[in-house]
Amino acid sequence: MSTASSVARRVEDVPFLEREDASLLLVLPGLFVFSAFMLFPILYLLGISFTNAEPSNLFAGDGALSVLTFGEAAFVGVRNYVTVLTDPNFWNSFGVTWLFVATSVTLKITLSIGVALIVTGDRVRGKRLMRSLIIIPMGLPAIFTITVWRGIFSSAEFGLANQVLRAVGLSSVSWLSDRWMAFLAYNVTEAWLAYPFMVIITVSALQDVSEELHEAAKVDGAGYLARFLHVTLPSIKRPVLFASILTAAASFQQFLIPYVFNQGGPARANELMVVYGYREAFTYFQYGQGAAISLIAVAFIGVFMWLNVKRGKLADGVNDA
Amino acid sequence: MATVTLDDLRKEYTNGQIVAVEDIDLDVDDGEFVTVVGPSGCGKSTTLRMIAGLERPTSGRISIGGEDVTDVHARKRDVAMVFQNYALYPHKTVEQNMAFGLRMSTDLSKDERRETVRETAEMMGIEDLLDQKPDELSGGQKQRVALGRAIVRDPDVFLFDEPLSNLDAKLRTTMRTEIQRLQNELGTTSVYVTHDQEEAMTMGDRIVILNDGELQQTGVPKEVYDDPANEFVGGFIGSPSMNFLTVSVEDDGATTRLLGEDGFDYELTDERLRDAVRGHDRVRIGIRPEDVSVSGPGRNAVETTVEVIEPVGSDNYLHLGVGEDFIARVASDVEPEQGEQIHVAFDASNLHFFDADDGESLLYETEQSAAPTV
Amino acid sequence: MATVTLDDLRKEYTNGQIVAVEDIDLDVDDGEFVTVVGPSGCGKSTTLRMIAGLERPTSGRISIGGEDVTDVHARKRDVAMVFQNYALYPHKTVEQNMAFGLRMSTDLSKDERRETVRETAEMMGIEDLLDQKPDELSGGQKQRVALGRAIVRDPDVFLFDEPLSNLDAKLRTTMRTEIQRLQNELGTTSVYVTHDQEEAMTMGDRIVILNDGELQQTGVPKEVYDDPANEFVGGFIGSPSMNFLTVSVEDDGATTRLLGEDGFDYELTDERLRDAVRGHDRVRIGIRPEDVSVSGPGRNAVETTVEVIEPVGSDNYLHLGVGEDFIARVASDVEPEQGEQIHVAFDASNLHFFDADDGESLLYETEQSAAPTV
Amino acid sequence: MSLLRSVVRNVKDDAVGLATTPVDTYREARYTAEGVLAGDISPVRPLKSLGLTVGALVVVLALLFPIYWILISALSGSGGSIHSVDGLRLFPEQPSIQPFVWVLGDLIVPSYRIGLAIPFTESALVFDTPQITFLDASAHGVDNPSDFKKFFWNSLTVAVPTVILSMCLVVPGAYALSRRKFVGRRKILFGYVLLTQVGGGLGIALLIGLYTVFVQVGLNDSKLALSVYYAATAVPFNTWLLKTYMDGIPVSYEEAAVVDGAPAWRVVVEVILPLSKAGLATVFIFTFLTGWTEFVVAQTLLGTENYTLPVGLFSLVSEYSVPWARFSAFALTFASPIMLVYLFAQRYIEGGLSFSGMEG
Amino acid sequence: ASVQQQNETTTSGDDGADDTTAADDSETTTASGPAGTAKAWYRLQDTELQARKAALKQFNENSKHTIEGSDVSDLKKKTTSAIPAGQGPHLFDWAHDWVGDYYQRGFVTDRSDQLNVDLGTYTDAAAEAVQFEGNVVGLPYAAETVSLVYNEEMVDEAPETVADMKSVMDEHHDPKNNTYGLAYPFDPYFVSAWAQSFGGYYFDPEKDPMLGLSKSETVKGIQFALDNFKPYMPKDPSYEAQAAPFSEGNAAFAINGPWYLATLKEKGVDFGVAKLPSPKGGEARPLTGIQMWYFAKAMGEDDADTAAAQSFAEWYTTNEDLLEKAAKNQGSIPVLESLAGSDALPSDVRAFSETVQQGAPMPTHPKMGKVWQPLTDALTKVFNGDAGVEAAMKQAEKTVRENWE
Ligand SMILES: Nc1ncnc2c1ncn2[C@@H]1O[C@H](COP(=O)(O)OP(=O)(O)OP(=O)(O)O)[C@@H](O)[C@H]1O
Ligand SMILES: Nc1ncnc2c1ncn2[C@@H]1O[C@H](COP(=O)(O)OP(=O)(O)OP(=O)(O)O)[C@@H](O)[C@H]1O
Ligand SMILES: [Mg+2]
Ligand SMILES: [Mg+2]
Repeated sequence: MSTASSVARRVEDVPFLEREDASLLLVLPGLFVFSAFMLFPILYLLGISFTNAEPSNLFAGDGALSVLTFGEAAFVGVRNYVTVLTDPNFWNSFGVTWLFVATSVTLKITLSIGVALIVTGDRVRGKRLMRSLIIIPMGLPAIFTITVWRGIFSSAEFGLANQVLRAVGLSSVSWLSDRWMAFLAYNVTEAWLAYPFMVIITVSALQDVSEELHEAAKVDGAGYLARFLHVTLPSIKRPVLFASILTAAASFQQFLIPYVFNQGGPARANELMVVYGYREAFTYFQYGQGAAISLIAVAFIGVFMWLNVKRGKLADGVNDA
Repeated sequence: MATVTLDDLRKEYTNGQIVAVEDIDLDVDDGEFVTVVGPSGCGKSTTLRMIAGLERPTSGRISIGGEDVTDVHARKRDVAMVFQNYALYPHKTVEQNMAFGLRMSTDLSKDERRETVRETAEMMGIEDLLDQKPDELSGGQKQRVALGRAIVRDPDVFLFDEPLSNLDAKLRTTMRTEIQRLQNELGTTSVYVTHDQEEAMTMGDRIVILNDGELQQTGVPKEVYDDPANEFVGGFIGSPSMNFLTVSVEDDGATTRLLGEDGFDYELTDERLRDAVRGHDRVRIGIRPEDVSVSGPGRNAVETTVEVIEPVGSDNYLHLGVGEDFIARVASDVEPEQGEQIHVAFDASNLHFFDADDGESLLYETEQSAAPTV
Repeated sequence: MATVTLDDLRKEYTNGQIVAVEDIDLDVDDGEFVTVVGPSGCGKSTTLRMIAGLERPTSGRISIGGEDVTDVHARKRDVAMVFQNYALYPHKTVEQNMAFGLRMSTDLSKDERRETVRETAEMMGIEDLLDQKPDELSGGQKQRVALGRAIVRDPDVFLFDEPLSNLDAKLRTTMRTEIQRLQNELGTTSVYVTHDQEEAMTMGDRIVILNDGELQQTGVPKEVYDDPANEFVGGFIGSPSMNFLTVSVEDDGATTRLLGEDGFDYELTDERLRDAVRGHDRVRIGIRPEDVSVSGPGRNAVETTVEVIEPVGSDNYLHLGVGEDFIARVASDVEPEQGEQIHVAFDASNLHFFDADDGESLLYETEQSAAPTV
Repeated sequence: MSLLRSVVRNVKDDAVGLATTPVDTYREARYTAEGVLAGDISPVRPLKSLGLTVGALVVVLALLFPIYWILISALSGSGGSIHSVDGLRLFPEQPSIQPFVWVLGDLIVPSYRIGLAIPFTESALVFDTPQITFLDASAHGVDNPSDFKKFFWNSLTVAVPTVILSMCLVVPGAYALSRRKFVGRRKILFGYVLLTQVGGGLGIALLIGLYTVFVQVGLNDSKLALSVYYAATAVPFNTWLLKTYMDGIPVSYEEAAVVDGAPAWRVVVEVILPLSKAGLATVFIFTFLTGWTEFVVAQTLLGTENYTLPVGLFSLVSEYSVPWARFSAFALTFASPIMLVYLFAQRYIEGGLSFSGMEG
Repeated sequence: ASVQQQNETTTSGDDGADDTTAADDSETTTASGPAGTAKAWYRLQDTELQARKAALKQFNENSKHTIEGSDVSDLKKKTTSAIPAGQGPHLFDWAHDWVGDYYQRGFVTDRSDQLNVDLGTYTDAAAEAVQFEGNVVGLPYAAETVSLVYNEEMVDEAPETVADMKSVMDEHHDPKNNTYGLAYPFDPYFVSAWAQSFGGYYFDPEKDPMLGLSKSETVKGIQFALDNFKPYMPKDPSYEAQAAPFSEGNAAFAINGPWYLATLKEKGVDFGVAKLPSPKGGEARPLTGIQMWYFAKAMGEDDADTAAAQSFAEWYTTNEDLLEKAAKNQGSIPVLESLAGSDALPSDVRAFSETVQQGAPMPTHPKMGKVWQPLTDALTKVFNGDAGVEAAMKQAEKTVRENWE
């Protein structure tokens, strides 16, 4: 349908709001506010990534205009990007970040589906109450929870994790001083932080799984596992996939866990990308370089999301044939 | 292939507050095609699902092929079920859908499965669809695939839960014949649930009528049609429905007259019928629409008004002013005017009598089959 | 109350790739009840939705009450529509559901609305349900409420889109009568879409048959039944379907013989029929099942095998070995054995002839109504 | 309004449902027991149910153990710490609710004087409302209670405008994206999905830019500006979420309303919105949570007077020491309203997140 | 000069009078200007916070000026973003290690010419600490450093030498039963006492090379700390994990600062504070911090608000009564010459005070800012056993140099 002619045809006496293209006006306020607060800062960040911005020069100058000139910061071209991209620490953080995304997402999905299956089980009583309890972590501020987990994973013999290990007869572990143990600790904490959201989505998805399909599979002779693989899993695939994509992005941008735990340590070994950026930018207040790192991170996560959204067809609606 | 026996089967829901199925006894012979029919909520699906093992009976036993399977899990029973909404696995191709049961319940190799599926698909005429997903199929094709999926497993028993109710009228008749043809060919014991009495009548070797969780009557379709055990069965089987009239019985020893509203006056002469109504003050008469004929005035002819004429092409339905909703099915060339006064007559042999209180047939020979429990 | 006129109405989807409705012309008289019937996907709903204003025609005009409403928004047209799945607002009570249209399209005060709703509810026998939510209603009750919601607005035109297809067989017949009664009472122009030919036949003052987006035939139900414009209409209307046979025409000037497979041999004597088939090598004969009678051997009697007997209670359907699927509807006391050889006969006046190539009727009087476009 | 009423009713139903759960459970148990005794029900089944329930409970408790552990330290008086040297403890050694009292401070409704002038007379009725004391902190030995109430108020005044504002932005957008076709629709939708997470997680990186902008415009330390910011960040995800939900509402309801003569805006108000209840509730909770729990931006932008709860919570932590008991008590008090709200909104949220429309 | 006098009068005068006199005094010093309002930021623990609030109240009640105090979390981030944006406070309270950096960045302002107090009022170290290249950017009020804390129930007498200390630790260290010899957060600040014991240093702008991380003396000191203390500590070097065992009475020793005492008192641990023990062949020389009120950029202009801020800073840092109370209640180590080392101070504070004497103030040079992080990383590595001390320090030094560029 050619848009131009259909618009022309409808102009006549049709009430304004009923014109389809006028509906754009309904989306615009949200789009505008969002752009003002998110896109503008991104552009601003882009701007300062080409300067040697520091607090002292960036905030100099008066009036709103100085926002646009980045205070008195000087243009340095792509120097910041070169610095970042030639820094071995950056590439380490790059690798660790993707590894973290892969492992933590796997863990999160497994945990959430497991928990969701448990709290929707046919034979389980008090499911609703359990489901309400299970989301408590969502209501606590992440920074608090992470501080607590930091305590749990204390390398000290009396850290909770070590106490549990000792209670079952294992020896204690130097959680945060060992690279992979620290990495494991990040994963566990991340999974714990993210599971409520994932569980809610999975539970909702599970409730929509057709009972009839399960019955068909039962009659076909499928056991619990086969039914899970052939009926449940395919049916919840899309919502779970969606949740996974979101949560993958969250993992990619995880900052607080590594930072609070051991500042991406031990000795920068587990610096996730955002932590790397933060340390580079804020320890020495190199805003320009920090901006460059952020934008590189944004670019990666952007491409990642873009691929997922495309492949997962998340932007398709019901009325897009 | 096997027999199916239900023994005092009972199912309660919500801690006994809802009795979905009440003490049903039923024997299905090997290779028999039994249709179960009844109004919505009468417990048809519940019964079927208990046979499949999807619901556990509250009490009573189920045997398949002589073996008590009451405590056997659904997946261990060798039954196949066709669901109302087809329940095809949406993410699997037709072939995978059909092969799934084989994969789960047999040890066949991949190639053997493939072979079996292909054979069945050819039999069902869906060999071209094997690579498609259920979404891409029309209703009739889906239905065929669902049947194919059941058939390919070559089970002891087929269970059908209103498999045709999502299809349109034309397709329904086509599929109906198809299912019958298949069952004839395969000879597999089948239990077929439907709420459509015509489907039940035409398809079943034997028909089982349920109401309110209770068994009303079982029998060969024609017998049930001709000799309903109670008013419910009489009214439920046959379309348009049997007409009912409440009449008072006036028996002076010599003659028995049935008197009703709207000038209904009928004299019984047949001794068997007189015996049946004797001793009752009031009885319910049932007359099937096709047994009502337009006649001239005469003895036992009732004069009445034609309220509506419904032409259905092959016949005309006359809605008459007798009783509540009295329909006569007449040939399509009998076309009285709306509002015309006509006389209608019916043969005494076509009358059915029911107890005015409990609806039990006064003619039904109880020895015919197991006594219903009402 | 008003007339509805469709003028060369056409609807294309996906940039003209799908033609859902192709140049339909139709006049619905004031107060007439027109049923639109056709197989799934033939464009019934699309047509109805264009009348309602929910779809914009690609070309052509729509008038209601003589006024061109093609460019008038749905909410400004004074029509009421009953949807297949009722579309009752689940969050509103029955009363609010019914009052909604009044609130939107009239200036009635709250009390007046209440009054009007109450009256209509009484007329529909749902006055006790007014405070309930749609969830709490049974299928039939929902259907009544949906009707009530349409009626209460007292619109120019009622539009029904398969309003009964979600109900079970029994309820469907009840509601069918109810809708007819209401329409008789109110006299509102109505367009009723269904895929069930029986519904279309019994309910419509006039019946419109669509196929593939094209109008096949319009006419009084009986006329359409007796004189289908083409093979499609013949086969679509009537249940069981009309039987079709392809025969070759042997005309030696004196006699005209129709020869088919399976020993089919029929001699035409009627001049009108002979005229009709003359000039064709091959024609398609259509015979309705009820016009086939079991006879003794004789001229024009065809000998055949009984393949299946389907008892439906009132009648028996005999599936015969003539042609592809040949059915005879016989009285329920005619009970040949399966596999038995019988002779069947049919009256020449009951034969229909169609062009073997394009399916057009060779007998249909074209002056009867607007010529179909096929 | 009717929306509100129905929400209230549902909450009431839920409360009743919750209250009657034990009764139902008892009834079921009795029925099962009778069945078992009568031999109708094999005893294995209820045992299996029991076993599975216990198993589920164990999993739930394991997941929640960290919370419980926090609770223990919150109940351990000032001595509580999560770095306790003594072995695993399942109960606080010297239980004390003092930390909670410290968090809440005095809960005293002071006495008010209400004067009601009686019309047409010179006289007036004067009431003194009694002083109502729910909690008197000093009675528990807490002299300097936390600023929880102040923070709470601040959080509320941030979260509520956030919710209102984001609703205003999200609902029309979601409706248009779900039901209308217009230029750029797919692109916008795509952008939104893309940005759901990119936007949210950028918080820290964007802080510099954001802060500069806020300062230059003179909007830092404004709770309202913060709300606007939160609302802005909430737009993409929630719009998309609500849109997906609305996709699942059958078009025929809308068509029925149009045929009934309703103009577009009434269709939305009378039909679409009430039917989107679950989606709206989900968006409501999510946006509320944004305003309620966000820490980093709030800390950067707000001055001490305007600290919200998370910032207030974190201001308890000083460079070297964490007062664990108070910290935990504060955090748990902070989280409790959300838990409560969730308990009642659960079925909506689960419905609102089911992506029924996604199975396109 | 008048302040000096006032101090004498207050020390000799009785309690009742000093509040008013002090207030009168501040009135007189700024008598010429109008009343001003100034913002002061700080980041304090609960007990200190109460005292701070009381002090503010006292000042505001007795002065025409008003100081609005705020407890600001993450003071560093907050000041670096707010001050350049013109949103910052007049005064903020922090240790002196930001002096050089902030001065260079223009976050703080030199008020040496406008001061009404003589820097001689404070200890030399403190007076030194508040200056950068001759600019006075704030006034000091307390010192802090780490010292030895011991559990009096386990340890009879504070050890003089590390060797003595080791034998006591040996006796008590038993992680299986949840007791430890020592609780000691292992980070550059805490470890500095040993790193500098044998002549090593982290960074000293006066020395050559300025960066002493990989000097053999420094390496030796760190190795010493590692060898002698690590075996007796819980395995988690972080502050919190180290603070807990001692405060619960499960460790014989702790090495920690005065801020730790409040916790210990709260938990009822019977503790004593002593000078750090000496290593063989050296002397413990911890880095010390000076708590000070910084003159923020907002004080660059000579207006009433600046006057208010300055008068508060002067009043606060010279008010003996206030500082003495702080010493008593919060273990704060006064740097007012007249109080430092005074017998009136509680014994723990005196012990800390002695350690401060042994120690060296943290460098104020801006380059120091870039030393901490790499050094922390290096210490973590060596504590975890991931690298030898020398290698780790070399690596850290390299990183620092790179960052300096
Ligand atoms: N899971 C259940 N919980 C409670 N009651 C149930 C349950 N399943 C069925 N029932 C009740 O049991 C009765 C029989 O239901 P059933 O589904 O067997 O009827 P049906 O004959 O199949 O009806 P339909 O023709 O509508 O499918 C009904 O009253 C129904 O409400
Ligand atoms: N929105 C649409 N976009 C594209 N094609 C459509 C659309 N709506 C209908 N069609 C197509 O138009 C044709 C007619 O559809 P319509 O819904 O009118 O059929 P129908 O006769 O009502 O069928 P049914 O009995 O199944 O309801 C079909 O081929 C259908 O696929
Ligand atoms: Mg059923
Ligand atoms: Mg349709």
